[in-house]
Amino acid sequence: MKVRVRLFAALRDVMGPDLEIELPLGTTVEELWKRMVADEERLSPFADAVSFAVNHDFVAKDALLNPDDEVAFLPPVSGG
Amino acid sequence: MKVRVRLFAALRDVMGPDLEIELPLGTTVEELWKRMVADEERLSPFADAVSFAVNHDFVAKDALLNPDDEVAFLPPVSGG
Amino acid sequence: MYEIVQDILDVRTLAQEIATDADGAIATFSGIVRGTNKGKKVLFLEYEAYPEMAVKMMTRIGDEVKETWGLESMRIQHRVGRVNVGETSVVIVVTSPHRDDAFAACQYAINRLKRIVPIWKREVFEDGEVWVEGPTETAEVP
Amino acid sequence: MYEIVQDILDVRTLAQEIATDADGAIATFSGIVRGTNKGKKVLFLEYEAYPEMAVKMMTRIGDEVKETWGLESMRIQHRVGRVNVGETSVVIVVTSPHRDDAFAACQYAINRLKRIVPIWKREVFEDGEVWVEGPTETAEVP
Repeated sequence: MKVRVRLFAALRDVMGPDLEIELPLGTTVEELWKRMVADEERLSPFADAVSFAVNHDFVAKDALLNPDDEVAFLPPVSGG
Repeated sequence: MKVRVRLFAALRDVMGPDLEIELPLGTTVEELWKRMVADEERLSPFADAVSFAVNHDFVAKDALLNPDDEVAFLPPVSGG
Repeated sequence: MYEIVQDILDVRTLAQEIATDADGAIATFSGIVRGTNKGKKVLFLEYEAYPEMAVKMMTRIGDEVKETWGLESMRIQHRVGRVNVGETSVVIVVTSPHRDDAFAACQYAINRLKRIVPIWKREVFEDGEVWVEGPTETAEVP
Repeated sequence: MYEIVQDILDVRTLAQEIATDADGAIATFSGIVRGTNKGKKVLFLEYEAYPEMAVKMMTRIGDEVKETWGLESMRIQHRVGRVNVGETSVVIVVTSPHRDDAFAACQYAINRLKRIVPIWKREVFEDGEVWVEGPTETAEVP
Protein backbone atom coordinates (compact mmCIF):
# COMPACT_ATOMS: atom_id res chain seq x y z
CA MET A 1 0.00 0.00 0.00
CA LYS A 2 0.97 3.62 -0.40
CA VAL A 3 0.76 6.29 2.30
CA ARG A 4 1.48 9.99 2.20
CA VAL A 5 3.83 11.40 4.83
CA ARG A 6 3.82 15.05 5.81
CA LEU A 7 6.62 16.73 7.71
CA PHE A 8 6.87 20.05 9.48
CA ALA A 9 9.30 22.40 11.20
CA ALA A 10 12.69 20.81 11.92
CA LEU A 11 11.64 17.54 10.22
CA ARG A 12 10.67 19.39 7.07
CA ASP A 13 14.10 21.05 7.04
CA VAL A 14 15.61 17.55 6.84
CA MET A 15 13.16 15.68 4.61
CA GLY A 16 11.11 18.24 2.71
CA PRO A 17 7.39 18.68 3.25
CA ASP A 18 5.95 15.62 1.63
CA LEU A 19 6.75 11.97 0.81
CA GLU A 20 4.95 9.01 -0.66
CA ILE A 21 6.01 5.70 0.82
CA GLU A 22 5.23 2.13 -0.21
CA LEU A 23 4.55 -0.13 2.78
CA PRO A 24 3.43 -3.68 3.47
CA LEU A 25 -0.12 -4.04 4.75
CA GLY A 26 -0.21 -4.27 8.55
CA THR A 27 2.51 -1.68 9.16
CA THR A 28 2.01 0.45 12.28
CA VAL A 29 2.70 4.16 12.39
CA GLU A 30 5.63 3.57 14.74
CA GLU A 31 7.14 0.97 12.42
CA LEU A 32 7.00 3.46 9.55
CA TRP A 33 8.72 6.09 11.69
CA LYS A 34 11.44 3.66 12.78
CA ARG A 35 12.07 2.73 9.19
CA MET A 36 12.38 6.39 8.21
CA VAL A 37 14.80 7.06 11.09
CA ALA A 38 16.86 4.00 10.07
CA ASP A 39 16.99 5.27 6.47
CA GLU A 40 17.89 8.86 7.29
CA GLU A 41 20.50 9.50 9.93
CA ARG A 42 19.57 13.18 10.27
CA LEU A 43 16.22 12.13 11.71
CA SER A 44 17.81 10.35 14.66
CA PRO A 45 17.80 13.41 16.97
CA PHE A 46 14.01 13.37 16.66
CA ALA A 47 13.61 9.60 17.06
CA ASP A 48 11.91 9.72 20.46
CA ALA A 49 10.40 13.19 20.26
CA VAL A 50 7.58 13.01 17.76
CA SER A 51 3.86 12.50 18.08
CA PHE A 52 2.00 10.48 15.48
CA ALA A 53 -0.98 11.68 13.50
CA VAL A 54 -3.05 9.90 10.89
CA ASN A 55 -5.61 11.73 8.78
CA HIS A 56 -5.36 14.86 10.96
CA ASP A 57 -5.84 13.15 14.31
CA PHE A 58 -3.37 12.04 16.93
CA VAL A 59 -3.02 8.27 17.12
CA ALA A 60 -1.26 5.83 19.42
CA LYS A 61 2.05 4.40 18.20
CA ASP A 62 0.57 0.98 17.48
CA ALA A 63 -2.08 2.33 15.10
CA LEU A 64 -2.24 0.29 11.89
CA LEU A 65 -1.88 2.21 8.66
CA ASN A 66 -4.30 1.89 5.77
CA PRO A 67 -3.84 2.57 2.07
CA ASP A 68 -3.79 6.28 1.19
CA ASP A 69 -3.53 7.39 4.81
CA GLU A 70 -2.04 10.80 5.44
CA VAL A 71 0.58 10.26 8.13
CA ALA A 72 2.37 13.04 10.00
CA PHE A 73 5.26 12.99 12.45
CA LEU A 74 4.98 16.01 14.70
CA PRO A 75 7.75 17.61 16.75
CA PRO A 76 6.49 19.03 20.08
CA VAL A 77 4.22 21.87 19.05
CA SER A 78 5.13 25.46 19.92
CA GLY A 79 2.27 27.60 18.69
CA GLY A 80 0.69 30.43 20.63
CA MET B 1 -18.06 73.23 60.66
CA LYS B 2 -19.32 72.79 57.12
CA VAL B 3 -19.08 69.58 55.07
CA ARG B 4 -20.08 68.83 51.51
CA VAL B 5 -22.31 65.81 50.89
CA ARG B 6 -22.50 64.08 47.53
CA LEU B 7 -25.24 61.68 46.55
CA PHE B 8 -25.59 59.23 43.68
CA ALA B 9 -28.03 56.90 41.97
CA ALA B 10 -31.21 56.30 43.98
CA LEU B 11 -30.07 58.72 46.73
CA ARG B 12 -29.53 61.46 44.20
CA ASP B 13 -33.04 60.90 42.90
CA VAL B 14 -34.31 61.72 46.40
CA MET B 15 -31.93 64.47 47.53
CA GLY B 16 -30.26 65.93 44.48
CA PRO B 17 -26.55 65.56 43.80
CA ASP B 18 -25.01 67.89 46.32
CA LEU B 19 -25.59 69.42 49.79
CA GLU B 20 -23.71 71.60 52.20
CA ILE B 21 -24.38 70.79 55.83
CA GLU B 22 -23.40 72.63 59.01
CA LEU B 23 -22.32 70.24 61.78
CA PRO B 24 -20.86 70.40 65.28
CA LEU B 25 -17.19 69.46 65.55
CA GLY B 26 -16.75 65.83 66.56
CA THR B 27 -19.59 64.48 64.41
CA THR B 28 -18.99 61.01 62.92
CA VAL B 29 -19.95 60.07 59.39
CA GLU B 30 -22.63 57.71 60.73
CA GLU B 31 -24.13 60.44 62.93
CA LEU B 32 -24.43 62.68 59.90
CA TRP B 33 -26.14 59.91 57.95
CA LYS B 34 -28.59 59.18 60.79
CA ARG B 35 -29.46 62.84 61.02
CA MET B 36 -30.13 62.99 57.27
CA VAL B 37 -32.33 59.88 57.44
CA ALA B 38 -34.23 61.38 60.40
CA ASP B 39 -34.78 64.62 58.45
CA GLU B 40 -35.87 62.98 55.18
CA GLU B 41 -38.28 60.08 55.34
CA ARG B 42 -37.62 59.04 51.75
CA LEU B 43 -34.05 58.10 52.74
CA SER B 44 -35.26 55.48 55.22
CA PRO B 45 -35.28 52.59 52.70
CA PHE B 46 -31.54 53.18 52.34
CA ALA B 47 -30.80 53.61 56.06
CA ASP B 48 -28.84 50.37 56.48
CA ALA B 49 -27.64 49.95 52.91
CA VAL B 50 -25.03 52.61 52.33
CA SER B 51 -21.26 52.65 52.54
CA PHE B 52 -19.50 55.76 53.81
CA ALA B 53 -16.79 57.64 51.96
CA VAL B 54 -14.83 60.72 52.97
CA ASN B 55 -12.61 62.54 50.51
CA HIS B 56 -12.92 59.74 47.93
CA ASP B 57 -12.02 56.87 50.24
CA PHE B 58 -14.15 54.38 52.08
CA VAL B 59 -14.20 54.99 55.84
CA ALA B 60 -15.55 53.14 58.86
CA LYS B 61 -18.82 54.41 60.29
CA ASP B 62 -17.15 55.94 63.34
CA ALA B 63 -14.83 58.15 61.27
CA LEU B 64 -14.80 61.72 62.59
CA LEU B 65 -15.58 64.44 60.10
CA ASN B 66 -13.40 67.50 59.60
CA PRO B 67 -14.23 70.94 58.22
CA ASP B 68 -14.66 70.98 54.41
CA ASP B 69 -14.67 67.21 54.11
CA GLU B 70 -16.38 65.74 51.05
CA VAL B 71 -18.71 63.07 52.38
CA ALA B 72 -20.53 60.52 50.23
CA PHE B 73 -23.19 57.95 51.05
CA LEU B 74 -22.94 55.14 48.54
CA PRO B 75 -25.63 52.61 47.65
CA PRO B 76 -24.20 49.16 46.83
CA VAL B 77 -22.24 49.70 43.62
CA SER B 78 -23.34 48.02 40.39
CA GLY B 79 -20.77 48.97 37.77
CA GLY B 80 -19.25 46.60 35.27
CA MET C 1 -4.71 54.52 32.74
CA TYR C 2 -7.95 54.48 34.73
CA GLU C 3 -10.77 56.46 33.24
CA ILE C 4 -14.46 57.21 33.34
CA VAL C 5 -15.34 57.86 29.72
CA GLN C 6 -18.17 58.62 27.33
CA ASP C 7 -16.76 56.25 24.70
CA ILE C 8 -14.52 53.25 25.19
CA LEU C 9 -11.50 52.77 22.99
CA ASP C 10 -11.06 49.45 21.27
CA VAL C 11 -8.97 46.97 23.21
CA ARG C 12 -6.24 46.77 20.57
CA THR C 13 -5.56 50.49 20.95
CA LEU C 14 -5.61 50.23 24.74
CA ALA C 15 -3.25 47.28 24.64
CA GLN C 16 -0.83 48.97 22.27
CA GLU C 17 -0.57 51.91 24.64
CA ILE C 18 0.65 49.77 27.53
CA ALA C 19 2.43 46.75 26.05
CA THR C 20 6.20 46.64 26.48
CA ASP C 21 8.89 44.66 24.72
CA ALA C 22 8.84 42.10 27.54
CA ASP C 23 5.13 41.33 27.25
CA GLY C 24 3.98 38.13 25.59
CA ALA C 25 0.34 38.07 26.63
CA ILE C 26 -2.68 40.34 26.64
CA ALA C 27 -5.81 39.39 28.54
CA THR C 28 -8.90 41.54 28.22
CA PHE C 29 -12.33 41.63 29.71
CA SER C 30 -15.25 43.53 28.19
CA GLY C 31 -18.63 43.86 29.84
CA ILE C 32 -21.44 44.12 27.33
CA VAL C 33 -25.06 45.07 27.93
CA ARG C 34 -27.38 42.08 27.84
CA GLY C 35 -30.68 42.36 26.05
CA THR C 36 -32.65 40.75 28.86
CA ASN C 37 -32.44 40.59 32.63
CA LYS C 38 -34.55 38.18 34.66
CA GLY C 39 -36.70 37.59 31.61
CA LYS C 40 -37.44 41.28 31.01
CA LYS C 41 -36.37 43.01 27.82
CA VAL C 42 -33.80 45.71 28.55
CA LEU C 43 -33.93 48.81 26.32
CA PHE C 44 -30.65 50.32 27.51
CA LEU C 45 -28.62 51.06 30.63
CA GLU C 46 -27.70 54.40 32.19
CA TYR C 47 -24.48 54.42 34.16
CA GLU C 48 -23.68 57.02 36.81
CA ALA C 49 -20.30 57.36 38.52
CA TYR C 50 -18.76 59.23 41.42
CA PRO C 51 -15.95 60.08 39.05
CA GLU C 52 -13.20 61.30 41.39
CA MET C 53 -13.63 58.35 43.73
CA ALA C 54 -14.11 55.87 40.88
CA VAL C 55 -10.74 56.82 39.41
CA LYS C 56 -9.16 56.61 42.86
CA MET C 57 -10.60 53.12 43.45
CA MET C 58 -9.55 51.90 39.99
CA THR C 59 -6.07 53.20 40.77
CA ARG C 60 -6.17 51.25 44.02
CA ILE C 61 -7.04 48.10 42.05
CA GLY C 62 -4.04 48.86 39.84
CA ASP C 63 -1.85 49.10 42.96
CA GLU C 64 -3.19 45.78 44.21
CA VAL C 65 -2.44 44.14 40.85
CA LYS C 66 1.05 45.56 40.94
CA GLU C 67 1.59 44.27 44.45
CA THR C 68 0.25 40.76 43.73
CA TRP C 69 1.54 40.10 40.22
CA GLY C 70 4.20 42.77 39.73
CA LEU C 71 2.29 44.06 36.70
CA GLU C 72 2.16 47.77 36.01
CA SER C 73 0.48 47.57 32.66
CA MET C 74 -3.25 47.62 33.17
CA ARG C 75 -5.91 49.88 31.75
CA ILE C 76 -9.52 50.25 32.78
CA GLN C 77 -12.16 52.31 31.02
CA HIS C 78 -15.74 52.46 32.27
CA ARG C 79 -18.46 54.28 30.44
CA VAL C 80 -21.07 56.57 31.95
CA GLY C 81 -24.35 57.73 30.48
CA ARG C 82 -26.51 55.69 28.16
CA VAL C 83 -25.11 52.34 26.98
CA ASN C 84 -27.23 50.38 24.51
CA VAL C 85 -27.77 46.64 24.37
CA GLY C 86 -24.72 44.95 22.83
CA GLU C 87 -22.45 47.88 23.58
CA THR C 88 -19.45 47.70 25.88
CA SER C 89 -19.76 49.26 29.33
CA VAL C 90 -16.33 48.44 30.72
CA VAL C 91 -13.00 47.26 29.40
CA ILE C 92 -10.02 45.94 31.32
CA VAL C 93 -6.75 45.25 29.52
CA VAL C 94 -3.74 43.62 31.14
CA THR C 95 -0.45 42.93 29.41
CA SER C 96 2.13 40.66 30.97
CA PRO C 97 5.21 38.61 30.17
CA HIS C 98 3.22 35.45 30.99
CA ARG C 99 -0.36 34.55 30.25
CA ASP C 100 -1.42 33.08 33.59
CA ASP C 101 -0.66 36.36 35.34
CA ALA C 102 -2.51 38.32 32.68
CA PHE C 103 -5.64 36.20 33.12
CA ALA C 104 -5.48 36.23 36.92
CA ALA C 105 -4.94 39.98 37.14
CA CYS C 106 -7.69 40.75 34.63
CA GLN C 107 -10.22 38.54 36.40
CA TYR C 108 -9.22 39.98 39.78
CA ALA C 109 -9.64 43.52 38.48
CA ILE C 110 -13.20 43.06 37.18
CA ASN C 111 -14.30 41.26 40.35
CA ARG C 112 -12.81 44.00 42.49
CA LEU C 113 -14.28 46.75 40.30
CA LYS C 114 -17.73 45.34 40.87
CA ARG C 115 -17.21 45.62 44.63
CA ILE C 116 -15.41 48.87 45.28
CA VAL C 117 -15.68 51.25 42.33
CA PRO C 118 -18.54 53.72 42.88
CA ILE C 119 -20.52 53.31 39.67
CA TRP C 120 -24.21 52.48 39.44
CA LYS C 121 -26.41 51.33 36.61
CA ARG C 122 -30.05 51.96 35.93
CA GLU C 123 -31.86 49.42 33.77
CA VAL C 124 -34.44 50.95 31.49
CA PHE C 125 -37.29 48.66 30.40
CA GLU C 126 -40.28 49.36 28.20
CA ASP C 127 -42.46 49.90 31.27
CA GLY C 128 -40.12 51.51 33.77
CA GLU C 129 -36.62 51.68 35.14
CA VAL C 130 -34.73 50.56 38.20
CA TRP C 131 -31.39 51.23 39.87
CA VAL C 132 -29.45 48.00 40.11
CA GLU C 133 -27.84 47.33 43.47
CA GLY C 134 -24.78 45.18 43.81
CA PRO C 135 -24.33 42.78 46.72
CA THR C 136 -24.91 44.79 49.92
CA GLU C 137 -21.97 45.17 52.25
CA THR C 138 -23.29 47.68 54.70
CA ALA C 139 -20.89 50.35 55.83
CA GLU C 140 -18.01 47.98 55.36
CA VAL C 141 -14.65 49.38 54.36
CA PRO C 142 -13.77 47.27 51.30
CA MET D 1 -14.57 30.15 13.70
CA TYR D 2 -11.15 28.45 13.85
CA GLU D 3 -8.63 29.70 11.38
CA ILE D 4 -5.01 29.73 10.34
CA VAL D 5 -4.51 33.21 8.88
CA GLN D 6 -1.97 35.58 7.41
CA ASP D 7 -3.44 38.52 9.31
CA ILE D 8 -5.39 38.51 12.53
CA LEU D 9 -8.57 40.54 12.82
CA ASP D 10 -8.92 42.89 15.77
CA VAL D 11 -10.65 41.35 18.75
CA ARG D 12 -13.59 43.75 18.66
CA THR D 13 -14.48 42.55 15.16
CA LEU D 14 -14.08 38.92 16.19
CA ALA D 15 -16.23 39.45 19.27
CA GLN D 16 -18.97 41.23 17.36
CA GLU D 17 -19.22 38.30 14.99
CA ILE D 18 -20.03 35.84 17.77
CA ALA D 19 -21.71 37.79 20.58
CA THR D 20 -25.40 37.13 21.11
CA ASP D 21 -28.07 39.07 22.95
CA ALA D 22 -27.60 36.84 26.00
CA ASP D 23 -23.88 37.54 26.35
CA GLY D 24 -22.65 39.91 29.05
CA ALA D 25 -18.95 39.17 28.97
CA ILE D 26 -16.11 38.92 26.48
CA ALA D 27 -12.76 37.50 27.51
CA THR D 28 -9.88 37.59 25.08
CA PHE D 29 -6.33 36.37 24.97
CA SER D 30 -3.72 37.66 22.56
CA GLY D 31 -0.25 36.24 22.27
CA ILE D 32 2.32 38.84 21.25
CA VAL D 33 5.89 38.33 20.13
CA ARG D 34 8.40 39.21 22.84
CA GLY D 35 11.51 41.17 21.91
CA THR D 36 13.83 38.92 23.86
CA ASN D 37 14.00 35.26 24.81
CA LYS D 38 16.46 33.96 27.38
CA GLY D 39 18.35 37.22 27.14
CA LYS D 40 18.75 37.08 23.35
CA LYS D 41 17.28 39.74 21.12
CA VAL D 42 14.60 38.27 18.86
CA LEU D 43 14.29 39.81 15.38
CA PHE D 44 11.02 38.08 14.45
CA LEU D 45 9.25 34.72 14.52
CA GLU D 46 8.25 32.44 11.67
CA TYR D 47 5.21 30.26 12.32
CA GLU D 48 4.48 27.09 10.40
CA ALA D 49 1.27 25.09 10.70
CA TYR D 50 -0.12 21.76 9.61
CA PRO D 51 -3.19 23.68 8.56
CA GLU D 52 -5.81 20.94 8.08
CA MET D 53 -4.95 19.30 11.39
CA ALA D 54 -4.57 22.64 13.19
CA VAL D 55 -8.12 23.62 12.26
CA LYS D 56 -9.34 20.18 13.30
CA MET D 57 -7.61 20.45 16.70
CA MET D 58 -8.91 23.99 17.28
CA THR D 59 -12.38 22.70 16.47
CA ARG D 60 -11.83 19.96 19.03
CA ILE D 61 -10.94 22.59 21.63
CA GLY D 62 -14.16 24.36 20.72
CA ASP D 63 -16.07 21.13 21.29
CA GLU D 64 -14.39 20.68 24.66
CA VAL D 65 -15.33 24.24 25.65
CA LYS D 66 -18.90 23.60 24.60
CA GLU D 67 -19.00 20.40 26.61
CA THR D 68 -17.50 21.94 29.76
CA TRP D 69 -19.07 25.41 29.82
CA GLY D 70 -21.92 25.15 27.34
CA LEU D 71 -20.39 27.96 25.31
CA GLU D 72 -20.61 27.89 21.55
CA SER D 73 -19.23 31.32 20.91
CA MET D 74 -15.48 31.06 20.65
CA ARG D 75 -13.13 32.17 17.91
CA ILE D 76 -9.47 31.36 17.44
CA GLN D 77 -7.16 32.84 14.85
CA HIS D 78 -3.50 31.86 14.63
CA ARG D 79 -1.08 33.48 12.25
CA VAL D 80 1.48 31.73 10.09
CA GLY D 81 4.51 33.17 8.37
CA ARG D 82 6.60 36.01 9.71
CA VAL D 83 5.35 37.75 12.85
CA ASN D 84 7.36 40.73 14.06
CA VAL D 85 8.16 41.68 17.65
CA GLY D 86 5.11 43.29 19.28
CA GLU D 87 2.70 41.80 16.76
CA THR D 88 -0.06 39.37 17.64
CA SER D 89 0.46 35.70 16.80
CA VAL D 90 -2.77 34.26 18.19
CA VAL D 91 -6.11 35.55 19.38
CA ILE D 92 -8.80 33.72 21.31
CA VAL D 93 -12.16 35.38 21.91
CA VAL D 94 -14.89 33.92 24.09
CA THR D 95 -18.28 35.50 24.72
CA SER D 96 -20.53 34.26 27.48
CA PRO D 97 -23.49 35.27 29.60
CA HIS D 98 -21.22 35.25 32.67
CA ARG D 99 -17.68 36.44 33.08
CA ASP D 100 -16.21 33.56 35.08
CA ASP D 101 -17.05 31.10 32.30
CA ALA D 102 -15.59 33.43 29.69
CA PHE D 103 -12.29 33.67 31.56
CA ALA D 104 -12.10 29.96 32.31
CA ALA D 105 -12.89 28.91 28.74
CA CYS D 106 -10.45 31.40 27.24
CA GLN D 107 -7.62 30.32 29.53
CA TYR D 108 -8.40 26.67 28.88
CA ALA D 109 -8.36 27.23 25.14
CA ILE D 110 -4.90 28.84 25.00
CA ASN D 111 -3.40 26.22 27.32
CA ARG D 112 -4.87 23.46 25.19
CA LEU D 113 -3.81 25.13 21.94
CA LYS D 114 -0.23 25.13 23.13
CA ARG D 115 -0.42 21.37 23.67
CA ILE D 116 -2.38 19.92 20.79
CA VAL D 117 -2.54 22.32 17.85
CA PRO D 118 0.18 21.48 15.30
CA ILE D 119 1.87 24.84 14.89
CA TRP D 120 5.57 25.52 15.32
CA LYS D 121 7.60 28.67 15.66
CA ARG D 122 11.11 29.47 14.59
CA GLU D 123 12.88 32.26 16.48
CA VAL D 124 15.13 34.36 14.29
CA PHE D 125 18.02 36.11 16.05
CA GLU D 126 20.75 38.33 14.67
CA ASP D 127 23.15 35.40 14.57
CA GLY D 128 20.94 32.46 13.70
CA GLU D 129 17.58 30.81 14.13
CA VAL D 130 16.06 27.92 16.01
CA TRP D 131 12.85 25.90 16.00
CA VAL D 132 11.16 26.19 19.37
CA GLU D 133 9.94 22.94 20.83
CA GLY D 134 7.07 22.81 23.28
CA PRO D 135 7.08 20.45 26.25
CA THR D 136 7.80 16.95 24.91
CA GLU D 137 5.05 14.38 25.25
CA THR D 138 6.42 11.54 23.21
CA ALA D 139 3.96 9.70 21.03
CA GLU D 140 1.20 10.48 23.49
CA VAL D 141 -2.32 10.89 22.21
CA PRO D 142 -3.33 14.25 23.75
